[in-house]
Amino acid sequence: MKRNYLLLILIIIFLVYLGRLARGLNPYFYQILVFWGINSILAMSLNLINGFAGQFSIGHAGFMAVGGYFSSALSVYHGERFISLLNFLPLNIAQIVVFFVFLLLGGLFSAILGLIVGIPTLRLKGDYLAIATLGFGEIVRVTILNLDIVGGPRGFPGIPQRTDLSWVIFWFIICLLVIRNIIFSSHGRAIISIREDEIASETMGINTTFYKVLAFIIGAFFAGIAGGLFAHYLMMLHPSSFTFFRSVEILLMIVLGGMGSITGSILGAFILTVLPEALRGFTYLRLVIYSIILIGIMLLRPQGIMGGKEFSPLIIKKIYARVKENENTRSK
Amino acid sequence: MENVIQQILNGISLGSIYALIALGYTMVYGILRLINFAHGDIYMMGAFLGYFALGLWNFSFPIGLLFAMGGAAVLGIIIERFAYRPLRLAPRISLLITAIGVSFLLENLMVLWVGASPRPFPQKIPLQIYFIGDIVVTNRQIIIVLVSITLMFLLQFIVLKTKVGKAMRAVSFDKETALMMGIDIDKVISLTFAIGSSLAAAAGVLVGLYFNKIDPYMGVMPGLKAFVAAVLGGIGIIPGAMLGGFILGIAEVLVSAFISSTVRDAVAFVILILILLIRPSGILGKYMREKV
Amino acid sequence: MRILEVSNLSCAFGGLMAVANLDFYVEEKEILGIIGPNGAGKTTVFNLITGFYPPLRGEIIFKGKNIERLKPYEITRLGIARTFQNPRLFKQLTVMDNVRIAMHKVHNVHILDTLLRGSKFLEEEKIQEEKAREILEFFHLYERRDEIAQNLPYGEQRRLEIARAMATNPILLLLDEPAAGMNPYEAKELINLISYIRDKFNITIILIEHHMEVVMEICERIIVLDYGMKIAEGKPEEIRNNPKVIEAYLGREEESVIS
Amino acid sequence: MLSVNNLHVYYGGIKALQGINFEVKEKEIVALIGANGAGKTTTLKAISRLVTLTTGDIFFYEINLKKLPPHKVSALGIAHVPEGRRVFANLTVLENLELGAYLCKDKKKIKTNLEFVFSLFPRLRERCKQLAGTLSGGEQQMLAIGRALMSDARLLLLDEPSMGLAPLLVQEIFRVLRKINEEGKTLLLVEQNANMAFSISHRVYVLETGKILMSGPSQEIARNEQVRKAYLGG
Amino acid sequence: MQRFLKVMLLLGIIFSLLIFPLQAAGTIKIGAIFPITGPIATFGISSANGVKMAFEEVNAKGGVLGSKIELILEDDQYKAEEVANAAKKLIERDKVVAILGEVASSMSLVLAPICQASKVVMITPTSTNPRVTLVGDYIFRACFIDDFQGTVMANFVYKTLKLKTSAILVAVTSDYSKGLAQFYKEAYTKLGGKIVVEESYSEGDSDFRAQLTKIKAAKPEFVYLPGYYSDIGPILLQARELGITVPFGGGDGWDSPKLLETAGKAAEGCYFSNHYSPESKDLKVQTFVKNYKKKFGETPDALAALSYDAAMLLVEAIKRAGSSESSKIRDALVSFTKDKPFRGVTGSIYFDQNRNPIKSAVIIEIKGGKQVYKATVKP
Repeated sequence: MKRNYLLLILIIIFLVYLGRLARGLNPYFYQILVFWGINSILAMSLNLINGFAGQFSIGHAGFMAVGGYFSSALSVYHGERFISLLNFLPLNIAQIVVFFVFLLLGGLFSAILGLIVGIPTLRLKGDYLAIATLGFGEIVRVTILNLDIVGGPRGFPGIPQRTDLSWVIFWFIICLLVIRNIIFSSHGRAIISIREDEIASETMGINTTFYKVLAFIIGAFFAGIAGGLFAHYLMMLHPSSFTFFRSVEILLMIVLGGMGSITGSILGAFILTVLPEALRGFTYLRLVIYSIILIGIMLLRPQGIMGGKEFSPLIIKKIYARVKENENTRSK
Repeated sequence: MENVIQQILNGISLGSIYALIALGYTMVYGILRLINFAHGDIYMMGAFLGYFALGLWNFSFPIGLLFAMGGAAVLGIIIERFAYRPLRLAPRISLLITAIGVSFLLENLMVLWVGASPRPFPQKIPLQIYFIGDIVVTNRQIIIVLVSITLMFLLQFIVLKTKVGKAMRAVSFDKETALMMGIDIDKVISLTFAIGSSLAAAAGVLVGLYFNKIDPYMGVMPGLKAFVAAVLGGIGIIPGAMLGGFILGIAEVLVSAFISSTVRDAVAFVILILILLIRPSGILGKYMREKV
Repeated sequence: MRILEVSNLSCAFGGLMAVANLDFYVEEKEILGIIGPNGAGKTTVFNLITGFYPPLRGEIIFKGKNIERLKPYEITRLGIARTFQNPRLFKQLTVMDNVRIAMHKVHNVHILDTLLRGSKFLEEEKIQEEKAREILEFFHLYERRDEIAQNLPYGEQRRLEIARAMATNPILLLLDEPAAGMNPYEAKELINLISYIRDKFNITIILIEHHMEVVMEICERIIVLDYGMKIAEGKPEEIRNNPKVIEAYLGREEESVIS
Repeated sequence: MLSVNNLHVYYGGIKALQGINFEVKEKEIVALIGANGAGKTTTLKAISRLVTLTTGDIFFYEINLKKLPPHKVSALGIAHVPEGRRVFANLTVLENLELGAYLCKDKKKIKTNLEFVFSLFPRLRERCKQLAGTLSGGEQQMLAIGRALMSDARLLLLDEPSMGLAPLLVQEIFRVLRKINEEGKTLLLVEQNANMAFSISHRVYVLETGKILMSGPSQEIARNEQVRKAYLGG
Repeated sequence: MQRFLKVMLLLGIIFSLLIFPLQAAGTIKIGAIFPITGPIATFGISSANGVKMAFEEVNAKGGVLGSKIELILEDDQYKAEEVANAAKKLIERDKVVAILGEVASSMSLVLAPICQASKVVMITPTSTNPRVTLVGDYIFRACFIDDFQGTVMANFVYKTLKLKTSAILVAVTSDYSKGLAQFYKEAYTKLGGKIVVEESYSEGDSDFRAQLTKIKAAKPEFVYLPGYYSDIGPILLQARELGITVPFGGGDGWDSPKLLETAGKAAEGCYFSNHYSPESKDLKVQTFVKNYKKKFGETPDALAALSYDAAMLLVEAIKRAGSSESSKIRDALVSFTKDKPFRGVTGSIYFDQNRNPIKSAVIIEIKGGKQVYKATVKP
């Protein structure tokens, strides 16, 4: 058992280190990787709510904005103070610690908001829930527009740049592990059963409200983290990044990738990060082509690219099988 | 006090426009269970059709209005035929995404074609201002409210009293059984899109007349808000859409007047969430207990 | 001992009384049948017992505890399981997962253990899987464990639904028209299964059924509902000959081609 | 009148029908019986073209229904009473009946048909203005049958008219069906309640897993040992 | 799985096409980032037009330093992440020597750090927030900063028009509008004027009757309305409908033929501050307006003029530097002085120590459906 944790930690360290090495890459390429990572976190977290729990939410940009703005405000107004509190550490380590804490606080704040919003609204079903979450997203945006402390409509500049690919990879892995571990467990099956048939699920003794809210909170948490990563990469936040269309974009990622597929979410995030870039050459025509491609994909493959299935390369499967075997023998 | 009455009058004009757009939403939703995000853009297209008809070709206002409605109806049918019909059996969310794609496409095509800058709308009806005490009413406001209400009654008549209206209600309730009755559901759905789109186009022309400004992105916010209005009133219910539109219009104007215009957009959604929490199916919606 | 006692239970939908002043009880290890014409309120009684509808008034006492204000999942956790008129399986999931979901309340570990995949988690997963296998084997569904539920033939879907209900480890099992859509042969098989379950798991069963053969054969006691009210109660033989029941429900014996 | 030749229907990977042949003659009552999943409902849906045929032909008189869209099939005079009644709950009883006559342009005929339906089911006349969703199960079944009769169809496809109905109501429904037949309509009936099906029909086809197991006059089949055991509980 | 591999392969190809720069030799590459789609596309397109026209004129005359200028125009949809992507792409893949953009200050604040870090010259034509150029020494702008125009207008209203009470209607979603309003208010109250009511709207709104009804009730003598012409037209119309007859005024955002088209008579008697007057006798202005009309079929607005100037300023700097190296261009840009300024359409430009332009403003009155020159104000 312990060896597995060790292996996992080693893999994480290796991947995060890979992020440092990637600094030598073409900065444009590097930046796209960063955005892909952030978008993947957003997509996976929304997939937990939409794809697995079956709760139709289109207000994810709201949670992203909340987390982003909250952690940024901490960085801008309290960052220096906290870093100087940690003066017994080397400066860059202090920065890392403070950033990690702020990011976490951003995520938690977003999760708390998810709880407050989730408990009443998750009683709604289907499209009614969708429209309520859409409303929530807009309310967040308008609130930010009216908050002078974070710049309101003029945007919020002066955020220190802390995010790099390593951070993104780190949170990507955490998000992936958390969602995967939940989904492939008794709790996860409870969440999925709500999507399949909420009434039957209740009859199975599953507290559906609890699990819906749980999925919502975890989704909101990671959206908040993604928002924080996003803010500390761009060094500037603007409400125009968190409109209804951002929520739609995240939704697009999971639908394109296939609802209820974690790998699909990552793939969908990739497509929606790279496609607009690939179309840059078309300038004026770009969005026209973009929308035609979108419609085309939906018409050709309405169930999404992965169609709810997971892709795991054979090697991983084999390793997994062996690990499982070990576990089995040990537990006997 | 006069101020309040003046604001409410402004709100009624705005609300009747929301109501017209909301009707199309409600109809399409009722029949396909689709949140037709492209509907706001059909409203925009309607405004531009009116712009061409009135400005370029110099039609008279009623003819221009009818032309815009007809053109939008055709557009609605085309969109349904090529973007939505192939997906009728697909997961509903794919249909939703396609609708968003169509919405993007219409907006960006129009940006390419007519440019993004707002255009003044041909003022075919000379402005007349009536003063009632300190309260100002213009002939345009009166026209807007009258045209909207007429169209709403017409729609209500079609849906409740005609054979095709019965077929629409049947299709919206159960498509397969409607087929067994010999109803050509494709035709009925096309017709629903046509009617909904032409109502949106009417709203577009009226908005052009009222605000004297049209541009390719004009449909985004009104589209969302009209959908909110439809949900507010109880989606799928025609009088509900009207009620929702008026409530939203008046609430927005009152909020901009007495609180702040910056929170106006949020107010629509706050009202929405509150109403949904109290009445999960909207004001006029019947709460259907899920059959266990 | 009376395991479930319902007294003065009423429930209304939009002014219409679906269940009116209903009193009944179930003895431990009994099989009680509920029959009555369509719309008599039979399924509503189940929905009231399992907490899906709030009663207008009245009491439902399960094992000496009032349950009429509890949520459905809480009631399941107390030991009442049910099936539905139309099977409500988790259609897109495998047979195995359907049963494992039902064991959620029994075998569960803390979320943190789940996230860390601790040894406790692995143990519980294993236990769950084994228990699920036992149940599936009992219901002759183990061979089908990896099939998607909606791909099963209808009869097996019904059986799976009962298996799933049993996986919640109930004391009282409510079956809503288990034989609907089955031919007499299949129905007979079902009768055997139901009484076998009762004996094997030592549980109490309430049964709603239209198939008179099924009802008469396995129920020890029957209550008849009409317009939300109890019009008769008694042993199968008494019910069969009760004029009120014949009037409202059974009708005269139809001439049949085979008799 | 109706003949079905070598009909195959696949859903995704599942073979629902695997080569079915049968025919219905004018003024007959033909029953299809079989267990759940045998393909009875699919057969009816194939006739009214609600499912896509993989191979095979369906002839109504001389017309091959294979290429027709569903609403054209209704226009030929085939009416389908679906499983589970499926009345339009949001419409009134009268509107439901009017929709049944959707393709009929002759106002007079609609009127006579309406009278005929009301004479069969007087209860529907009483509840004319009521929303169909508020009717009881039995009344809804009457409405569904009445709705099909309104189209002036020559052939009625009935999918489990007795399902979920109390024994007393089942008897009433079957009495009406017999009466409709006597008025000159042809009925193709899918039934779970084999007892009833045998007693009312002239001929029976027994389906099992997408194939026809046996067929013949009802009296004859009812005596078959295998059938008795499987379907008649005897 | 087969199909999956195919999809991955295809995506891989797209991705690699992205990274590897497509080099075309012999040209000077200049990037431009504007919101040519999205909510403020109007402004983006005008700006892009100005830039395009400038470079086409330069190329028609044989280019600069013997090579043609290649303009790489990027759209950012008015989204921060798109600005960042476009900037990285221009700098890292296309290797541009300078970037023109963005329209909005908030987006320029995303763009500026990237340009500064890569030491690529950036000139924003229209971002008025002082913070933008403070990001670093490679960041320039071609427009006034907020305080100048607001103060100019306050002086004009109070001293020249002698109007002592004023209302303010500000676009809260616009940095520009808020800045102007703030400095107008400060200067006006300092002079002794009174702001009787302050109302706000969001850019892109179409119904302003609620705010206007309130302004009407406060009975001001003048309404200061700093905003962009796309909103001004409907506001003026609705104001007149509601019976507000006092003059309105604003800043260079008013400068567009669209304003007169939309507002018509409603705009009569209004004033705004601007960089230049289209009826100016200056030959530069005359040819610019004429050529722009010919090319795009409409009179240029202030954004187009400023972008044109920003582009020309860049070309002039390259000429002066005698090199297309970014650091040399930067040095050339700061070398403009009061005596040897850059002479553009929007006036003579040279930079202060914060790389903000020092240039004069004019006041324009709308009279008889035309823009009429009223006064010049020097800084």
